[in-house]
Amino acid sequence: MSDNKHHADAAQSHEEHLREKHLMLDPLPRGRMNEMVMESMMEKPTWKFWLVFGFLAFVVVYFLFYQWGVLIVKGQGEAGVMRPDYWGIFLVNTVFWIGISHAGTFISAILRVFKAEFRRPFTRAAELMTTFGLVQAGFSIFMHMGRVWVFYWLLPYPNQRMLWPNLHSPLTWDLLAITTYLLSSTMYLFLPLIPDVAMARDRSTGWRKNIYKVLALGFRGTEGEWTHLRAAMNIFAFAISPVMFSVHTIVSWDFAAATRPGWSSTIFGPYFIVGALHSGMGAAVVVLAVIRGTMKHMDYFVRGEHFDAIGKLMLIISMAWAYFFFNDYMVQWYGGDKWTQQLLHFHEAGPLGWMWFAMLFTNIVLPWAILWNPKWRANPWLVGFVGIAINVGMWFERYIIIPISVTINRMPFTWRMYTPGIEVPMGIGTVALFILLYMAASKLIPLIPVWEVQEGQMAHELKKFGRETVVSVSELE
Amino acid sequence: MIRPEEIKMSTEETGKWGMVIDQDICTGCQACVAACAMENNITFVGEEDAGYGRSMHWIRIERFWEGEYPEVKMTPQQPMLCQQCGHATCEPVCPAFATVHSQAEQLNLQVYNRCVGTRYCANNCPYQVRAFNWRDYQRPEPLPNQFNPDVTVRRMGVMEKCTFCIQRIHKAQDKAKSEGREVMDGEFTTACAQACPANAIVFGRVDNPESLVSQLSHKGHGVKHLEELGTLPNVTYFKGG
Amino acid sequence: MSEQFSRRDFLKLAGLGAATTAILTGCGPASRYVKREPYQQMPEYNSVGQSTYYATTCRECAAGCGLVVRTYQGRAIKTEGNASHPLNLGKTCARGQATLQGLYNPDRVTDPNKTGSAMEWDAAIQVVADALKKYKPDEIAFLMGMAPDHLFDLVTDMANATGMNAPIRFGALGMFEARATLSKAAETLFGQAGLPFFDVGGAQVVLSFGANFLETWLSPIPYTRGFTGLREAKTKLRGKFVQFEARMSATGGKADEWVPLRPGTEALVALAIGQIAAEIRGGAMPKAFSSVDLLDVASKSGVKLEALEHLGELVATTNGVLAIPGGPALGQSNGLAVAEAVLALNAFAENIGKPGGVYLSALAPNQTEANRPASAKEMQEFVEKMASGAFKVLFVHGVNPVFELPKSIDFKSAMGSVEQVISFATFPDETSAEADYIFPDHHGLESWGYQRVATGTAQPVLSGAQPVVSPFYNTRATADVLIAAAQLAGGKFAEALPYKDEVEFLQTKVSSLMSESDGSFTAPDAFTFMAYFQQYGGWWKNTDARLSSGTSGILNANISAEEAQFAGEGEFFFVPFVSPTLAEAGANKPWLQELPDPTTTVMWNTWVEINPETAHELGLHNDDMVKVISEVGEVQAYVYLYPAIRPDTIAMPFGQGHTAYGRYAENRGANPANLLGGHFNEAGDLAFAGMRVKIEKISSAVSGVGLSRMESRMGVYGEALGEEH
Amino acid sequence: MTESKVIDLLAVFSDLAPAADAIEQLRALGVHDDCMNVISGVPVTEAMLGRPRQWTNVPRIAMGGAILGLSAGIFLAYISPFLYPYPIQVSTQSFVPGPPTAVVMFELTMLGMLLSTFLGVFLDSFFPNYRPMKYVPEVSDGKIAILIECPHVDEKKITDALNKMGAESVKPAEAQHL
Amino acid sequence: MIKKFFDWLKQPLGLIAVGIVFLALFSAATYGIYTTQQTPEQPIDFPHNKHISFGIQCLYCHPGASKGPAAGIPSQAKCWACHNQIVKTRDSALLAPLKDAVMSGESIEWVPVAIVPDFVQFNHRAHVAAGKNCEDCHGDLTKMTIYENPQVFNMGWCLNCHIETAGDDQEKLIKLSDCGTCHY
Repeated sequence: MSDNKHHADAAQSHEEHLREKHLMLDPLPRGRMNEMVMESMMEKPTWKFWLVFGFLAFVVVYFLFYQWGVLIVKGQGEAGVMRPDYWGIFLVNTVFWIGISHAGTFISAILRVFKAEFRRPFTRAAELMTTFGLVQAGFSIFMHMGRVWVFYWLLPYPNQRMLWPNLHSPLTWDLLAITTYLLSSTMYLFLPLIPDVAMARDRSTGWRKNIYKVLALGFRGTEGEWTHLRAAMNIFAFAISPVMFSVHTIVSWDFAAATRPGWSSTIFGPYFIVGALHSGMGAAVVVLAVIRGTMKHMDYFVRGEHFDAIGKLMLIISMAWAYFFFNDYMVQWYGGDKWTQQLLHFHEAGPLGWMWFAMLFTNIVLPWAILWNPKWRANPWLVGFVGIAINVGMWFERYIIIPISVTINRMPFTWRMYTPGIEVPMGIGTVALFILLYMAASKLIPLIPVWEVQEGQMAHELKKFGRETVVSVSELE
Repeated sequence: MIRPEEIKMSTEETGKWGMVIDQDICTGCQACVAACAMENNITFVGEEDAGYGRSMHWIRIERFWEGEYPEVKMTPQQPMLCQQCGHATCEPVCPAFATVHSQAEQLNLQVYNRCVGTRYCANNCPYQVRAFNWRDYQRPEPLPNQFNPDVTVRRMGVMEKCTFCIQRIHKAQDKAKSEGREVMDGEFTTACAQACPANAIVFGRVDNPESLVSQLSHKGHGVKHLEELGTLPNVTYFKGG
Repeated sequence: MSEQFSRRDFLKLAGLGAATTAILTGCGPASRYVKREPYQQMPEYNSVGQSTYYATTCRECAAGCGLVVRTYQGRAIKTEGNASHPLNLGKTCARGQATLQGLYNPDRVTDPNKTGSAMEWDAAIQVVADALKKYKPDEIAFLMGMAPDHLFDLVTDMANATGMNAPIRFGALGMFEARATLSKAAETLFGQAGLPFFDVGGAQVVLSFGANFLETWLSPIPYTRGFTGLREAKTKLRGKFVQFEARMSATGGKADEWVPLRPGTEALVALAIGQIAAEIRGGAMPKAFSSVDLLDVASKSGVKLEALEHLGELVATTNGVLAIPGGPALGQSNGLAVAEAVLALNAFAENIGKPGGVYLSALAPNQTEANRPASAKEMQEFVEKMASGAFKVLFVHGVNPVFELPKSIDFKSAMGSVEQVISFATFPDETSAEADYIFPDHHGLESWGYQRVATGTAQPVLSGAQPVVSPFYNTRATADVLIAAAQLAGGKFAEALPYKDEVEFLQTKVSSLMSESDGSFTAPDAFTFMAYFQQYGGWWKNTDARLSSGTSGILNANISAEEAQFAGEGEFFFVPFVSPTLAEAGANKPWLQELPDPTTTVMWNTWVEINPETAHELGLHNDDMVKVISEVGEVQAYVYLYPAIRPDTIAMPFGQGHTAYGRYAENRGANPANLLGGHFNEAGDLAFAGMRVKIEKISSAVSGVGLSRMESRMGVYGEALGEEH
Repeated sequence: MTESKVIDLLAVFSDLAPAADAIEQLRALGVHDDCMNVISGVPVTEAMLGRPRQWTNVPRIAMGGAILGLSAGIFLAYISPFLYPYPIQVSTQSFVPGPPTAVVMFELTMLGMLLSTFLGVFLDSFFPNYRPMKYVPEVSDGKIAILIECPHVDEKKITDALNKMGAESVKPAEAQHL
Repeated sequence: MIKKFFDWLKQPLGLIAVGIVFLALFSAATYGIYTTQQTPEQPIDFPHNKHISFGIQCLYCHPGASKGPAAGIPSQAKCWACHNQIVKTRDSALLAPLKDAVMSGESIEWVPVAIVPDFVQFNHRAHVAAGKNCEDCHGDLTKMTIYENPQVFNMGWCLNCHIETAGDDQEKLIKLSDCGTCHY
């Protein structure tokens, strides 16, 4: 009997443990969850929030917009670009931000397609990263243009000059792909937001109500509305994934299509995609850790299990990245081309060789060393730290691929080291704008898709198989 | 309106205008560089920018060293300018069609007013001969008086490069046409070739087997730089020695 | 074009300039706000939209190349070589190309002025006339540029008629070329002073002892053409070129063999090669070669005996050997001996007056004897006279002695002892800054004139100059000023210059050539002759007038086989050389500043060349700031680790280090003339390469500060690329 | 006049099961499926409530958009190079570059499809719609509301039935500003 | 405060104010564009039509058109040579600026109207040689006083004519439509 009781107690505590650990097994009434999300959003910002917000606003205004004005008036000479480094940090940042933006789509589209349930509470947070990251990428690419005021020449529109954009140019493909991606990821952010905004509409007053009213578009939650929404989200989840892959592949073609040592590599497409996911997942955990640490009630929605799950993904992606990196390196090295040899040697032993090694450390060694352990993996701050390290490493990777690699070309008479100028404050400005947008968003829209969480909680239950209690998920759709 | 099948691709022929540069007699005196700058309204950029790789030279003279003192030697000077490739890597990558292949003259054109400044072309040029207007370099009055009215003065944010003195080509063609004849070999030449005290640069029609430049370029030991990339350059170098 | 047309007749250029610079693309026609002004009266030479071409003479150095300047609506657009001019045959050097940047330079002297305050030309002429009247003729001195031009003739006429001091011509280029030494050595060879002419193009083997003939030596374009002939002539094999010098010059860079001998041993090496060659060829050993001991030469010069033997064999067994002395080899205490020893090699090779050999340059058409510019020693005497107060008034034209003379010859303080210094500078240089008055002459492209071609071509050439544009500023031709002042001063002065203006003077001088035979053109009357003279860019004879009969006595002369003496203390021999792109007067032209130096590719600055091994021992790196200290002074410059210089030698270019001379030149780089002491060779030339110096490190290289180079230090020297695999 | 004959009732249930039962009951009471509408805070499938399948045009609109996008891509890739009055040649590549056309067509197809999917939601759901609508805010707190359109005469009958089925409240729905 | 302002804006007077501000901005922008397309004011109201009616050929005053890139403006001496002999124009107030300019040696500042941007290399000679008449581009000057452009000189307009001229001749089309024909 006592044995039985003991078993029962054990089963009881195991169940409790599971419930504690898994958000999906720890349901709260929908109204309570709504309340929590609304509170976290409408909580009166502390002076610390305003301090950070004000500081970032200043950084954005001064470092990003004012300096951009300076750049436009005084020319690209304000930046560190020159012969042969015609491309500098602006494009590093472009690739970096596009990379960051990949995480959102990956989490909310691919994980949705594969019904990975742990995605539910943070699809919104990840999607926001996509959109805000793409804004920074767009800014960075326009900063790079010598005559940004004629950017519209790149768009296909009938004109008296009878000129159309050059479809031979990878940059034109890039423009098409990034536009497609920015538009579709913004739409994909907005669609699942509608029910949550409707919820916020129902629970708010004053100016907020007006905003949410407009944003909710009159959504009530009728069967028809849900059906259309679900159908659309299904289409998006399947269709936006290839768009995401195409974007970074095309970005990689900007480099791979060029006649340059170190760049003409057929593996750049997948290599860039994996790199993008690497930095994107890294950024996602940082964002989650910060949200969990700073916002009210978020420890309910974002839990160790989520860090554990993303941690596993990060580990796998890190391995994939290592594989692609080595693959690229191996073939470049084996090719034995004089200039490629010089370039590889320059990467490792040149003045910025430390960056090459730091990249390998933060992108491979550190994730592997930390993320293998489930306990460590569940620690938000530790995983967040790895995320930051990976992002630094991935920024280094792009820095190595762009300004460091273009230093070495087939005309040794022109080789020259790149020293960044105005790019640095402007790059910091994009980071600040990203955080600023995120901070504003966290106060304006529900960061947790409550209806998705509730849907998940409805689907999850504990089921007994003999003496074992396991988690079981029903397919509601 | 266009019938692509009737348009000859430049791979099908040798190109039209070409240059032969004899490195054995090039003394590196920089006369060509100065002549080019004066003819083409090229701006000077000042010490700091010039030292940082932002000089606007359309032609530069490269020299390397061989051996260690006392057996040290300067390698033959190598004037490097736009090779006017038949299969140019700079052209397809411009998103705005600012650098296109001239069907009429078989040159790589740079249309300054169309340039938006992505600098992809320069990045993709294996010869690194494109110059970008990094700033609005001002030439104080009255220096602008010497501007050549036949050449656009470029401003900030556009790419530029050697044009094989296309303004001279057009002028010679215009003159020949007004006189009802063809342009003769040696009737005109580029600014660099005209100035070169050593006569190391010869310019002319490579598709005319009678011209001096094609006779020289077929002399046998001429090389085309980075020919292995398949860029079909139109400048032939003689290393000599 | 005559000067009666005022500036108003030409298009106002400001508007056009704005039109050309204002390019707002994609916003419709940008030049909407432009104004255009018609000619008051269309000049006959002008046709709308058409360029007009004028033949004139380049004034950037004293060589006298013919130019054809393209002008468009009153603006000079481009200079090209005059294809029919026998000296340069249509070619130009970089300085000739950049001459327009002098013409349209933003820092020119715009008005006559007295220490900065503008004055009227009438008053200015009165000042000159007063000076001529007030002082005794022998208290009046003229210092002029190196070019033997019409102004020199005019002042010489004036001096001859009035007893005024004969004008002195000087230029730093002449100093660094050691023209006096060459002239003296030529006298030994040909029995007649003058500049030797080396037919590089016709030779098969060229041995150059320090001569930087591919840079800016005597007449750069003909020598470069000669080099092309040496390498490319269809009738012979590719010629061989050996250069002997301690620091590889741009010329040495083209050599097939570069022999880095110890400075001061050029004469020994030349004689040793002669001795070996004579031995191989057999027969009597010429006296000139007999005095050297080969082993001794090898040890002193640092050239291995085998190398000497190989060179001697080359000289003995090849037809068409040509030996050229020049550059730093002559600027040493034994410079004359070097010149004689090298010329003796030519005598041994029996090439005197033969194709591929040595000639004496032809005299210019209206010249009776070679008239070389003053040597440094003569300048020293001149400055001493200035300092002693012997001159009360000094006219300076076309030269910048404060900048160009070595520090030991203190022109600046000597100017203080002259009551009145009147400068005719077109550009505010160091000398005119110290002058009492500046009465600016036109720029070379705005002025009339002619210039004798001293060397470089077989034919006697009088190169013609004419204004290609009307004067841009309120300047006046110095000849006109002098003529007007002489009329005003009256007396002998008025009699000496009985001309209405400069053009009449030129006509008088030039039309005297009408009677000469074999001219490039003939004309029925003086006016037509003058017109042709302008049109063709000069007058020249169609015959080879080089002196080709040498006395072979030089082989039996006693040539001193001593090493050169070096002044001062220090571990380094010091080789100053003239920057090939800037020369002495190019620093004010921004595009010349931006031309990379042919050897180091440095732009806009001065550097000190040090052998990398030596630098390593001294702990010096590229772009370290060092102080170079000689017995008379010190200068600071950045270090350039130059792989082709002897470990015991350092070198510096001359051309920068201006304290005045416009925004592009001022306070830029260093002037090695500030290191040069007053030591001369037997011919009176400055022993500029005969000094020893010390160097001291001032500061280490800072990232981002240092020499602007065209070359990549990574790509060319492998710097910062890490260790090799 | 006819309006007065028809009344909208709004019944709020706290859970799925009673709501499903209520729907069945309503059907039994003669309320046609078309006269019912369920409002929920989470997507509830039709099967759960035993409701007929909802028709959605979104996939069709998406397909249409994809075709439009593809046409735009084909236009850009294959037609625009011939709209130049003059041959613009870059390098030796043909006027219509081969592989890049795939890129252009792919991107524009996707753009067209996704844009029209998004637009499809708007069209199908009549978004945006800011007119007064029949609604209870409790729905977003997880309640299930059933909107019933019934003849005035049946109001009492249906209300009673729904109350019996466990409805938290049944009252005539009034359109209100959301 | 802000709310009050917005409330005020919502009432009719506020809407009118918004409308006025919008109209003002719009018309300012329109005017700005309009001015760039207007015939500028010239120092002398030069009547092209009168000169033509006297039978003066275009090339008499603008001879450069048949020889080279620029048509040119006649020199003041050329103007005055005729006008000086005609009593009516010698002392005409309209021509006072010309007389002043000739007497003082100052230049009249004309404002060029038929201009192309600086990055377009235009050559009159080639166009005249190809059989183009002045009026084909410059319009019917018998009906103009001060010259005004009959159309906007933009690239599309140039190209249209080039293509028409080339017709079916592919070689000519290539030459006439090459970017490098006008832009370098």
